[in-house]
Amino acid sequence: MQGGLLVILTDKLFYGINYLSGNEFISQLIMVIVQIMAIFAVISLAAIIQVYMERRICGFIQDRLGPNRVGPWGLLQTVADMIKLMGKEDIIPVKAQRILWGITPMLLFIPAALIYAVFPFDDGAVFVDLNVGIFFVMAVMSQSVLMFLLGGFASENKYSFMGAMRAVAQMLSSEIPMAFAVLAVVMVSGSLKMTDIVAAQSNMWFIAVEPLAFIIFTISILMEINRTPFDLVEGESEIIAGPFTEYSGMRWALFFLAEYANLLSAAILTVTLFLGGWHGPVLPGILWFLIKVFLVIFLFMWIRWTYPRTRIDQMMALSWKVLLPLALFNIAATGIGIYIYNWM
Amino acid sequence: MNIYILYPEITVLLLTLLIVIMDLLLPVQETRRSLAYIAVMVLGCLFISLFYQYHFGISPYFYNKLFYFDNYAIFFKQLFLLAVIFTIMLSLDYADDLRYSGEYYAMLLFSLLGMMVLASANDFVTMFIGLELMTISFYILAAFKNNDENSSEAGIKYLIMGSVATAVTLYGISLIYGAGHSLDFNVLAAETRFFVPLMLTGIVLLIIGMFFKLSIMPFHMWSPDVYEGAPTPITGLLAMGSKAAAIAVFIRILFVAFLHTANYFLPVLAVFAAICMIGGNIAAIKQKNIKRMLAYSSIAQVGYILVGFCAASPQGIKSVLFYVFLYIVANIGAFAVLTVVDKQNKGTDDKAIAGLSKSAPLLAMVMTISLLSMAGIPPTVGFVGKLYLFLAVVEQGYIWLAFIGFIMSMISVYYYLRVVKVMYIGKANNDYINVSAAIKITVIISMLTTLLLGIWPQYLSVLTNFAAISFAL
Amino acid sequence: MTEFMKMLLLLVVAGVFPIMAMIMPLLIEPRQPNEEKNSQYECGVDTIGRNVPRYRISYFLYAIIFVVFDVETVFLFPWAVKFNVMGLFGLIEMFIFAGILAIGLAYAWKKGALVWK
Amino acid sequence: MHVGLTQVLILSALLFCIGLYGILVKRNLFAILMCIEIMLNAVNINFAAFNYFLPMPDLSGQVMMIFSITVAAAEVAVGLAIIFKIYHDFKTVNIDKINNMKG
Amino acid sequence: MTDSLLSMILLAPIVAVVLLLFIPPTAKKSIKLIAAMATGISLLMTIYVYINYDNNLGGMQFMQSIPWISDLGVAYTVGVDGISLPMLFLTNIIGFAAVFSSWNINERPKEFFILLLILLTGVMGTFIAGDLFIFLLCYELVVIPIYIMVIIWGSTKRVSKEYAGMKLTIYLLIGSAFMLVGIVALYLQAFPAGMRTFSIAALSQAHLLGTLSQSFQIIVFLLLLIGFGTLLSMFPFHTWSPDGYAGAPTAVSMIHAGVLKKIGGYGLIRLGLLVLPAGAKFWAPIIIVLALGNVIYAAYVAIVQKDLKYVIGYSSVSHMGYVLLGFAALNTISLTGAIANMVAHGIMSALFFAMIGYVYEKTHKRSIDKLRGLAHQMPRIAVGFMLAGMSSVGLPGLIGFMPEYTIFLGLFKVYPFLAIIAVSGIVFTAIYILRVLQKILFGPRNYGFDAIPDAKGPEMVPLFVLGSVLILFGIFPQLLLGMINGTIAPLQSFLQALNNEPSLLVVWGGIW
Repeated sequence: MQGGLLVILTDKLFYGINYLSGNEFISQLIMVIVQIMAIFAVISLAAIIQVYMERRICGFIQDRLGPNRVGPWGLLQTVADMIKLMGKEDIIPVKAQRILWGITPMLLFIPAALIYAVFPFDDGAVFVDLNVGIFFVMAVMSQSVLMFLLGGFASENKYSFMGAMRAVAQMLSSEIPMAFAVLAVVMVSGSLKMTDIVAAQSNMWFIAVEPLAFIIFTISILMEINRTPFDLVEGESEIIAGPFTEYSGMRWALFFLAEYANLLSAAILTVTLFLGGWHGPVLPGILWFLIKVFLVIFLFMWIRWTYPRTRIDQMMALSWKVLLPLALFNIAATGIGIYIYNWM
Repeated sequence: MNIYILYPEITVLLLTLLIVIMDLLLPVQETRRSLAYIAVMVLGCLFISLFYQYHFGISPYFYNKLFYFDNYAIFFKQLFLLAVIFTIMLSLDYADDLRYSGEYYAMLLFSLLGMMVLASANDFVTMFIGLELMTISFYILAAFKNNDENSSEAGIKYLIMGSVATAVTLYGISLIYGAGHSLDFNVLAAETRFFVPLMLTGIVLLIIGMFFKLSIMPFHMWSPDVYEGAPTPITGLLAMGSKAAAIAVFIRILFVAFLHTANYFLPVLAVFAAICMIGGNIAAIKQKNIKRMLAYSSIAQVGYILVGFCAASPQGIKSVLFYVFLYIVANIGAFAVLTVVDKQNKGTDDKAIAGLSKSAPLLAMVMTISLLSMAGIPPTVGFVGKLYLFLAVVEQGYIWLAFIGFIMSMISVYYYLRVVKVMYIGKANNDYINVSAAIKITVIISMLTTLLLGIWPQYLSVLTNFAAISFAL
Repeated sequence: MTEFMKMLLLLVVAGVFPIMAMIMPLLIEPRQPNEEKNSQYECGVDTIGRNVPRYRISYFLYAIIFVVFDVETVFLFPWAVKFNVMGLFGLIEMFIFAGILAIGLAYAWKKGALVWK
Repeated sequence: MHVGLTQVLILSALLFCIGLYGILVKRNLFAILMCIEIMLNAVNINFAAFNYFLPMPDLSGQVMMIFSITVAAAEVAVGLAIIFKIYHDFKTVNIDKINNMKG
Repeated sequence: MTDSLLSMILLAPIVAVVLLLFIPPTAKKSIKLIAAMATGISLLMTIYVYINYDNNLGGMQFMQSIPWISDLGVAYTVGVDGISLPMLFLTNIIGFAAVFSSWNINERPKEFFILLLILLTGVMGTFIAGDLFIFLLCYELVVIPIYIMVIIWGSTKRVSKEYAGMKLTIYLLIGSAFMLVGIVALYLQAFPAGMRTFSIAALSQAHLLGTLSQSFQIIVFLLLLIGFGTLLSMFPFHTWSPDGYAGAPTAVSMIHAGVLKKIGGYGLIRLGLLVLPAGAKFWAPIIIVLALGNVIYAAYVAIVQKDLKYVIGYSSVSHMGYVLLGFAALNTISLTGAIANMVAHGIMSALFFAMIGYVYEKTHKRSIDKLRGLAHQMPRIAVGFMLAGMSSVGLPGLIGFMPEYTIFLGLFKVYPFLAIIAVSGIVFTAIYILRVLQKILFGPRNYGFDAIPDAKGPEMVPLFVLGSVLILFGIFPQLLLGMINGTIAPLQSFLQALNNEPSLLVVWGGIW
C-alpha cells in the first residue's frame, strides 16, 4: 500500500513485532497500544512545546524576552513547571461536591484525546479511519463543554459557575457556524472521512475553494477551544480562572494539558480541512503536516496576543448574527458552485 | 416521482412560512388579523381544490408508497382543513389578546401540516414525523396563554404524557421494525410472521402509545387537565383535529399493516371501546367545567369511533369517517360558543354560561344542537353517525357493544342537557354578549351542517363510502 | 481488531492516563490541609447557603435555538455527502432546507432571542 | 465478550426502563425531560441495532433514527420553553406543586 | 297533490318554525298567530285526509316515497292507514288545542312556540312515517324540546321541574336505546346485505321470508317492548309519567299525555306485532300481567293523590293499561279497541290537562284540597272537566265508552278471568274521577275565587275543539272504529296464524 513516512515506519515495526511474537492478533494489539502511546506522547510533547512557544511568542510580540533561564533559551522552562505542579498540594475545597469535582479533570481529558484517533498525520497514518470522521470530531469535541459545566457546577464557587455557564454559551455559539463551515468542505469533498477530505486536496487546498468557510471555521474553532479573543471562560481579570478556580496541582495541570491538546487538535483540524493536510511538494508528508500545524498554532497565538478579549454579548452576536448567516450563504454558494462545475 | 400529490402539504408549508415572515415584518403593536384572513383564504381554496382530487382507480403515491394520496387521505385532509379553518376563525378575537398572535397562527398551521402528513402516511417514518409535528405544535399551543397558570400546566402535562406516549410508540415501532424488517406498512402487511414475541410486543406497545395519543380510557389521565387548561380554541382543535388525525393513521396501521392480526386485536379494541364509552360518559357527568366535561365526553366519543374499528369492514371505516366528520362539526359549534363565553365571562364553568339563551340566543341554540349531535339525538347528524357505527358493528356480531353504545349515548344526554339547562334557566351574567361576525358565520355553518346532514346525509355518506373503499378489507 | 475495538481501547487509555497522572504526584506532594486553605475561593467573605448564582434566561434562549440548529446539521451532513450525486434535486432541496433555516434564524433574530440582555 | 443484537436490545430495554422509572419517580421537571430523552435514545439504539445486525432491505432504521433524534431535540426545545413558562407562573419546577386543576 | 298532502301536513309547522326564527321575540301576538295558523292548516289538511280515506280499501293511502339515503336503504316514505290516521288526527287536534291553551304564555313565547311546533312535527312524523329511519328520526326529535319546555316553562310543585324534565328525558331516551338496538338488529337480520331496507312495509313481510327466526323475534320484541313500553308508561317503567306531567307546562302535558304516549302503543302494533308476530305472541302473557298492574295499581295510586295533575297523570298510566290489554289479547276486536282507546284517551286527557292548566293559571292552585266549588265561578271550565271526567269513566255517548267496551270484549274471548279483573279497574277509575270532580267543581261556593274570570276568547278553543270531538266520536263511534277496523280486519288471518306460535305460558308449561 502506498504510504507516507510514518506508515512505512509502522509497517516495519509491525513486521518486527510479528516476527517476535508470531501471533498476528497479539502483534496487532501491541501495535495499537504503541499507536495509542504515540498519540499520548504527541499530546504531551506538543503541550510542552506549545507552552514554550506561547511564552516566547508572547514575549516577542510584547517586545520582551520570555523564558530564558531554565535550560538553553529557556527550553526546559515547561518541564520545570510540570515538576512544580506535580509537587503541589492537592487542595479539595470543603463545599465542593467531591466526586463530581474530582473526576472532572479526568473526564475532560477523554474527548480531548479521543479525537486524535481520526486525524491523518501522514499518508495513511491514521489510527482509526472512521467513515464519519469529521462528524465524530465535532461530536466529541463539543463534549468537553460538559466537563467545564460539571467542574464549574461541582466546585460550588461563583466564579467557577459563571465560567461554566460562559463555556456553555460559547459552545452554543461556536458549534453551529463551525458545523456549517465544515459542511461546505464536506460538500466539496463528498465524504466525511478525514483521509478522503485530505485526498481531495491533493490538487488544490480547500482554503482556495472555500475561503469564507476557512475564515468562519477559524473563528469558530477559536471559540470552541476557548482561545483569546474568546477566552471568556477563564477570563482571568473577570472570573479568576473560570471553572478551574478551585483546582490546583495535578488536577489543574490536567485541565491545562487538555486545553493544549485541544489547541493542537484545532490546528490539526484546520490543516486537515483547509490546508491540504500532509500534502506538499518534495518533503515527506509528516514534515509538511508538522510545519503547517505549527504555523497554524503560531497564527492562533499571534491572534491571541494581538486582539483583546471580547465580551460575551459581542461573541454571541458575532457567531449568531455574522458567522451563521455567512455560513448559510456559503453553503448556498458552494452548492451553486458545485452544480455549475458539474454541469460544465 | 410525482411531486404534485404533495401539493396540499406544500401549500400549507409555504403558507406557514409566509405567515411567519409577515409576522416578522409587521410592527409589534399591530393586530395580526390579516394573517388569519390570508390563512383562512388559502386554506379555503385548498379545501375546495381537494374536492377535485377524489378519484377512481389506483391511488397516486409518492416515493415508494410511503405517502398515499388516496381518497381516504383526501377526505381526512379536508377534515383537518375544515377544523383548522374554523379554529382560526373562532380564535380571531381570542388571538388578539395573546402576546404572540402571529406565532399562534403559524403553530396552528404547523399542526395542520402534521395532521395532513398523518392522513397520508403509509410508513412509520412518515407517520412519526406527522404525529410529532402535530403534537409538538400542540404542546406549544396548549401552553400559549400568557400569564395563565392553567395553560402552562396544561402544556407541561401534555408535553410529558405526549412524550412518554411518543417514546412508547417509537419503542413499539422499533420492535416491529426488528421483527418485520421494514417500516413500510405495505411490506409489513405482506409479512406473515406476526407471532414472533418481538412483533407482538411491538404491536402492543404501538397500540398503547396510540391509545395515549387518542386518550383511550385507561390512558386518558392527561386529557381532562389539558383540555381545561389549554386556550379554548386550542382545546377545540385538540378535541377534533388531533384525535381525527390519530384515528386516521391508526386505521391505516391496523387495517393496512396489521390486517392479518385483526382477529386478535379487534376483541381487545371492542373492550377498550366499551370502557371508553362507559367510563367517559360516567366521568363526564360530575364535571362542572364544560371544557373538562367535553374532555371526558371526547373520550366517550373516541369510544364510539373505536366501535367502528371493531367492525373491520368498509362499512365500519366508512362509519368512522362519517362519525369523525360529524364530531368535528359538532365540536366547532361547541367550542366557538365556549370561546366567546370564555372571553366574555372569563371562564367555562357553569357560572360562565348561565343564562346564555338570554344574552346570546344564537350561541345557546348552537351549543344545544352541537351537544345533542354529540349525544346522537335526531335530527342532528350525530344520530345518523351512531346508527352507521352500530349498524356496522352489529353486522359483525358485536351486539353487546351496540347495546352499551346506545345506552351510554342516552346517558350522555344527561350531562349534555345539564349544560342546556344552565344555559336556558340560569341567571345571566350580562345582558348582551357581542358576537363577532366570524363567530356567527362559524356557528351558523356548524349548526346548519349538523342539522342538514342529520336530515339528509346522502352526500356525506357517498363521500365517506368513497373514501372508505381505499382499503382492501 | 475492529475500528470499534481500537476506539474503545483508546477511550480506556484516555481514561487511565489522567488517573496515572493523578497517582504520580501523590508520592511527592505535601499534605497539610487546614480550614482556611480548604475553603472556597471567594472574596474573603463566606457565602451563606449554596454558592450558586442565578443565571440569565438568555442562556436558555440560546440553548433552545442551538438545539434546533444543531439537529438540523444532522440532516445536512448526509445531504452534503451525497450532494454531488443528487444534482439539481439536491440543490433545490438544499435551498428549501437552508431557506427554512434562514427563516428560522431571521425569526429568532427579529424576535430578540439573539440579544444578550 | 460478544456484543450482538441481544446485548444491545437488553441495553436499550434497560435504558428505556430507567427513563420510564425516572419519569415516574422524579419530581423535577428538568429531570423528567431528561428521562424522556433517555427513553427516546433507547429507541434510537434499537433502530440502529436492528439496522446494523439484521439483514435489512434498506436503511430505514437509520433514517428513522435521525428523525427521532430531531424530534427529540424539538421536544426538548419546546419542553424547556414550557418549563420556563411554568417557572415564571408557578415559581417552582416541582411537578407535584403544579396542580391547579383537579377533578 | 294527494301524494304530497301528508308531507305538507308535516311541513306546515316547520315552515312556521322558520318564520318564527325571524320574528322578533317581542312580537308576541304574531308569534302565537303564526303558530295557531300552522297547526290550523295542518289540522284542516288532516281532516281532509281523514274524510277522503277510503275505509273499504284499507291499507296505506296517500303514500309518498322519495329515495333518501341509498346505502342504508332509506326512503322518505309517508303514508297513512287506519292505525296511523286516527293518530295523526289526534296529534293535530291536540296540537291545535295546545297552541290555544298556551295563549297566555308571555315569557319567551318565541322559543316556546318554536319548540312546540318542532314537537308536533316530530310526533306527526312518527305516525305517518312509512320508513323506520324516518320514524326514529321523528321519534327522538320530540324528547329534547319537551325537556327544554319543561325546565323553562314548567312548574315546580312536589318535584322540581328540572328533576321532572330530566327524569322524563332520561327514561324515554334509555327506553329508546333498547329500542334502537332492537331495530338495528332487525334491520341487519331481516334482509341480506345489499337488499337491506328500513321500509316498514318491507320489514312486515320479512317474517314470511323466514329470515327472522323465532328466538330472534322474541329477543328483539323484548327490546322493543322495553323501549315502547317505557314511552307508553308500562307498569314498572311508568314513574316518569306523573312526575313529568306535573312538572310540564300545560301544552306539553296535553301533547305528552294525549299523543306522545300513543307512539308507544302505535310502535308496539306497527313494529312489534306486524313485524315480529312471534315475539308479540311470546310476550303477550307478560304484557297482560304488567298491563293489569297498570290498570289496578295506577288507579289505586290515583285515588290517594292530592295534586290534580298527579291524579290525571296516574289516570293516564291506568288507561294505558287498557291499551296494553287490548294489544296483548291479539285479536282484531281487542286491537281495534286498543287503537280507539288511544285516541279516546288522548282527547280526554288533553282536555283534562288543558282545564287543569286554566285552573292553575287562574287560581295558582292545583291541590284538590284547596280547590272547591269551581263550578260557581267557572262554569265553562267545569263543563270541560265534566266531559273529560265522564268520558274517562266510560260514560256511553262520550268517546271513552266504545273503545273500552271493545277491549274487554276482545280480552274476554282470550283471557276471561283476567278480563274480569281488568273491568274492576273501571271501578277505581270511577272512584278517583268522581272524587276529584266532586271536590273541585261542586260543593259550596269558595268566595275567594269570585274575582277569577272564567275561560274566554281563545282559551275556549281547546274546550270547544276537544269537547266537540269527544262528543262527536262518542255519538258516532263508527267514524273512528270503522276506519280502524278497515285496517285491522284484514289482519284476521294473520292473527289467526299466531295461535300456532308458542307463548311464554306455553313455554313455561313445558318447563314445568
